Amino acid sequence: MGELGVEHFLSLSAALFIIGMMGVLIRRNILIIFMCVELMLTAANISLIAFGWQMHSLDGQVFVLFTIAIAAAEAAVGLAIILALSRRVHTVDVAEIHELRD
Amino acid sequence: MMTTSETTPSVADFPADYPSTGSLSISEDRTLDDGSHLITLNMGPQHPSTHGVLRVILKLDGEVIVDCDPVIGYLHRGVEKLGESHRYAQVVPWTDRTDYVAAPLNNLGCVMAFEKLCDLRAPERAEYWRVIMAELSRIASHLVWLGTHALDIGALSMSLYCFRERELILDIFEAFCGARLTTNMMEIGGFSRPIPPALPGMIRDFLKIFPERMKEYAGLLDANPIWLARTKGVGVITQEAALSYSLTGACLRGSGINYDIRKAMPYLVYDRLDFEVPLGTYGDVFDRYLVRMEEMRQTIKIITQALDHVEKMDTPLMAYESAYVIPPHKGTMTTAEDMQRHFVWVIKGFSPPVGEAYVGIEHSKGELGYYVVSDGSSLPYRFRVRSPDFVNLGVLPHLAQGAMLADVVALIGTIDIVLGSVDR
Amino acid sequence: MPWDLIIFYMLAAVCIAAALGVVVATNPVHSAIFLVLCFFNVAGVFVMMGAEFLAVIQVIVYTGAILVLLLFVLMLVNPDDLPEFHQGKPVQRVVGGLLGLILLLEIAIAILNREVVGVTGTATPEAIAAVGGNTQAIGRLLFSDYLLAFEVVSLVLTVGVIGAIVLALPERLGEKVVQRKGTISLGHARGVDMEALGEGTPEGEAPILSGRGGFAKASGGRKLVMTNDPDEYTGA
Amino acid sequence: MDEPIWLKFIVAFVIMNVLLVGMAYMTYFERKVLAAFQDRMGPTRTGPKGLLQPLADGAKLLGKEDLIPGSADKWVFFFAPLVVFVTAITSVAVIPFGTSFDVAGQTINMTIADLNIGALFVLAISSVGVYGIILGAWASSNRYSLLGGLRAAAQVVSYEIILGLSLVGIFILTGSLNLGDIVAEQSRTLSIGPFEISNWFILSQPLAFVLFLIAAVAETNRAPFDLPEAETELVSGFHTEYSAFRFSFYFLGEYIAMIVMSLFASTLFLGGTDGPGSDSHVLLGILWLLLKTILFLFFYVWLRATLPRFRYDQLMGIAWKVLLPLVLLNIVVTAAVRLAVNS
Repeated sequence: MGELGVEHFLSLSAALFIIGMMGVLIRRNILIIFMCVELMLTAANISLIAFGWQMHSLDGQVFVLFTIAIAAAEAAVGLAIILALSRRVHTVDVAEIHELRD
Repeated sequence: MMTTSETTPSVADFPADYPSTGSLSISEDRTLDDGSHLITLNMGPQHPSTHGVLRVILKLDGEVIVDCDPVIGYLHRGVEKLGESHRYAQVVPWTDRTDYVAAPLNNLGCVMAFEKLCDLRAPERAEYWRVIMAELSRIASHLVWLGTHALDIGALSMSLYCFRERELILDIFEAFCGARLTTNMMEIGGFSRPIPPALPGMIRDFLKIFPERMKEYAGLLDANPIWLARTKGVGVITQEAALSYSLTGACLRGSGINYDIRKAMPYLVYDRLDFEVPLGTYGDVFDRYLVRMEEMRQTIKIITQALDHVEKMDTPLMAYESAYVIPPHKGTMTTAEDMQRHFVWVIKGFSPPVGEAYVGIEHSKGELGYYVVSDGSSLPYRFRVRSPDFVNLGVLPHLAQGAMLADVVALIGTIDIVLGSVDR
Repeated sequence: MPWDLIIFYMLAAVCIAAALGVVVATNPVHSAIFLVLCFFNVAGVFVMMGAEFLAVIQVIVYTGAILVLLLFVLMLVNPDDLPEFHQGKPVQRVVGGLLGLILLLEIAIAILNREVVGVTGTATPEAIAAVGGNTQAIGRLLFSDYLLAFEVVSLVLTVGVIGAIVLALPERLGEKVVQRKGTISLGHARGVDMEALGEGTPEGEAPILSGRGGFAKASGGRKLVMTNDPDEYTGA
Repeated sequence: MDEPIWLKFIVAFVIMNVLLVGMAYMTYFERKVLAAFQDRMGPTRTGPKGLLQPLADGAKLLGKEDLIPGSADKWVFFFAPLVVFVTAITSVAVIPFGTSFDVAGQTINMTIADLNIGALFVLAISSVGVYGIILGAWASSNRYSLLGGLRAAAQVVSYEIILGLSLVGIFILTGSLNLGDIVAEQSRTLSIGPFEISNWFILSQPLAFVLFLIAAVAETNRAPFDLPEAETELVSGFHTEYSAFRFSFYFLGEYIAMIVMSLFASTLFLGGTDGPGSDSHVLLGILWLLLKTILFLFFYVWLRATLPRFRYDQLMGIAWKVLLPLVLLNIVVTAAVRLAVNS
């Protein structure tokens, strides 16, 4: 570990991804789940750039650009759904939303 | 939304949680049927643009107002009750304190009510001077309205320009009666003091300056897209609504209803003066703005005519022949009889005949009515003030529903309230 | 220890701490603040990998737009609808933690034992500097090899925006008010008459910077009706 | 980038302090200009011609009681003003105050951080500044503040788009996001027939310039786009509950953001340090930049003195229905012209 290598970035990416995943599993507030999903996406982005950085390739960065764009669209739609949910069923607790299905 | 029905709906017709005015409290937030969460916003009584101490409780859905409830009474000083415990001549100064931005107009209404009670009329020359002072006061009042209304909507400089011109009018008042704000200018029976020789010149100067300045205001606001966007189509009062809320003044005429007391029931010498009444077409904030601006121009016309006329006159200013009028001050220094008469009038006041009188005048804000009942004593039995902005303020909830938060300040401004007059 | 390693550890430490904060914070707004902090440091990490353009995009899009929107929604949503600290049921918590640990182990093994099988690309730092920098290099790649993907992504964004608008649009309809003119006057038999008057159409939304209404018109392009007679009807 | 790091710190330190003093006197400038607009005197009592007024204001602000509402979120409440201040002052790092010059054997680069993505950096930082407003508004637990925060969030996100896209035309013409390159591009003189005109982007991108100005005013929350703090509606909006030291950070942040936005606009559209004699004298270049900046600052004050405030829905309507199509049109036209000229 004497030199800054791709392992460092991958480890960081893994840590962020797992924290995000645990957040999704543990929390019930839909907004926090949303944030954790964003965290996981970012973790994936770090990996993509890290590999590209190691292999002297820019493809990883282009992928990340697309990911960010898709994440923006996802955020817009997701947040709109949350807003609509809050208006219609008065909760953003996923467990309760689940119960409202039937 | 106003519904016109044959019978007045009773309280029982509405469900308990029906959003009606007068029922809002700041402690409860409410959720609408469609799930929108309402925020309660308590606006005032300490708020920069509620024109004093008006308090408005708003229920907001985001920025849109669902419900609005004006709460008044923070400036209530019991002017009507005070009027019933003072002798007639002493009541007039209290009226200064109701609509304090247009004190001479208040004085005028009160004095005219008392004169009607005593069946007495001021001399013609005094009536001309009353018209001049009342119309100057109307401009002063409209300038405060314009300045604060524009300031509320965000045009910062407007207020300073307006107060600059208002200073000129206040200087005229000061030269005329010695006071600037609470003038106590009108007296029962005319004017007991002579007109200062410099006064006509001061008024002429003002008449020369003001139309130019009016052009500046209009140039700053009329052609301003943001001003148009903020005022056009906002706060529309339909004619039905204007009538059913008994609006008067520019709020009524802005909706296109032709009712100006100076024309409809001419008092003083208004029937001898040539002026026009502006009427709006759409009844929105911008129409009321245009109406008031045009009123100021017409007022200039009125003052010019009245001044031209009165400067040639050399008749008395006071109806001294009446017993209800304060005796001349001049004789008190030389003869005992005059001094006694004066003394008795001042100490005991006068007792008008038993009866009642109502006089409504066209105040800058609408119909200002004074209703006096005399039981033959030297104190009014009943003294009632129909203040125009109190009545006009009633339309605020109607206007505010469905408007946006930023519109509320525009609406409060367009109704043109002075809390001293609303609360009395 | 070299400088870049120290900086990386600093960034990574803050990043992970902030990420933990996102998950643990009781208040969603605090979570969002932690997420902003985390993304900022991720941007720093991007810079360390030579992805300056993406670092800035990360800040502009994620922190500047997505999280602002998130906070916006957080403030719009009724606070009562937000459960205060609904940790999952104990089973959920244990399973979540366990799965996370297993995944961490797997990934750790993968990272430590991995071999490079790909072919080294051509985008060496020298090559990137030759075309003018990271931004230019990405731009060239984006508009040559990835042009189709780029177009598809723009389409997705457009659809996303429209979808969001449709979802969040409240159903409100403006009411049209028909305007009339009339008079009340003591000189008139009924006092009020509004029948004989023409109907005006109300002005809708006032024009801003548009042709209608326009600039610099006297009286805002509107005319007042001037009347001299109290009994005069002021219609058409 | 060859200069030692301590020299960088000195340059940064000097520029930052100049900026802070400039901010203080920006308030004085605003009050005086506003007073002139409004037919009054402005500050006159503190020092000659009121010149010490900013210092007095500062001393007063620091001496006030620092109130924190009981129901406020203390940490966020504490943290939010700093965000506004720090982000405002950070963006100045990429503004080129001239090219490098040599003093005592050291080459001093007049840009603190000569980033390749300088223009985007300014945008990114200014988009982060809104957190200070939103979080401060939320932490105050005051409804006026909350509404101000909501308005700020929607406004900044919308106008950020206009701000960014209005610069794309410049990027197309320059081929670089580096502010130094953009200034260099504008320093060229074009000869059209017998005339020699400078290549300032205000001439080739007039529409973008207008759009940028509008968006910049909205981005800095100044009149007529000062909805988040609309004092006549929201009673100062997001900083209703702030006082004393914390309030002064918001205040500093707002004015520094204005100055930075003006510097940014001068750099992008008015040639930055370019001007007669700026090639040979670095200081003359800085002077030109300052003059242009003051021009923009005057524009800010002018707007404030003249225009009423927009309503929230109108603000949004303008951004999405008027400005966005225009800014896209500008990009398309610029790209087409560039293509036509190149081929």
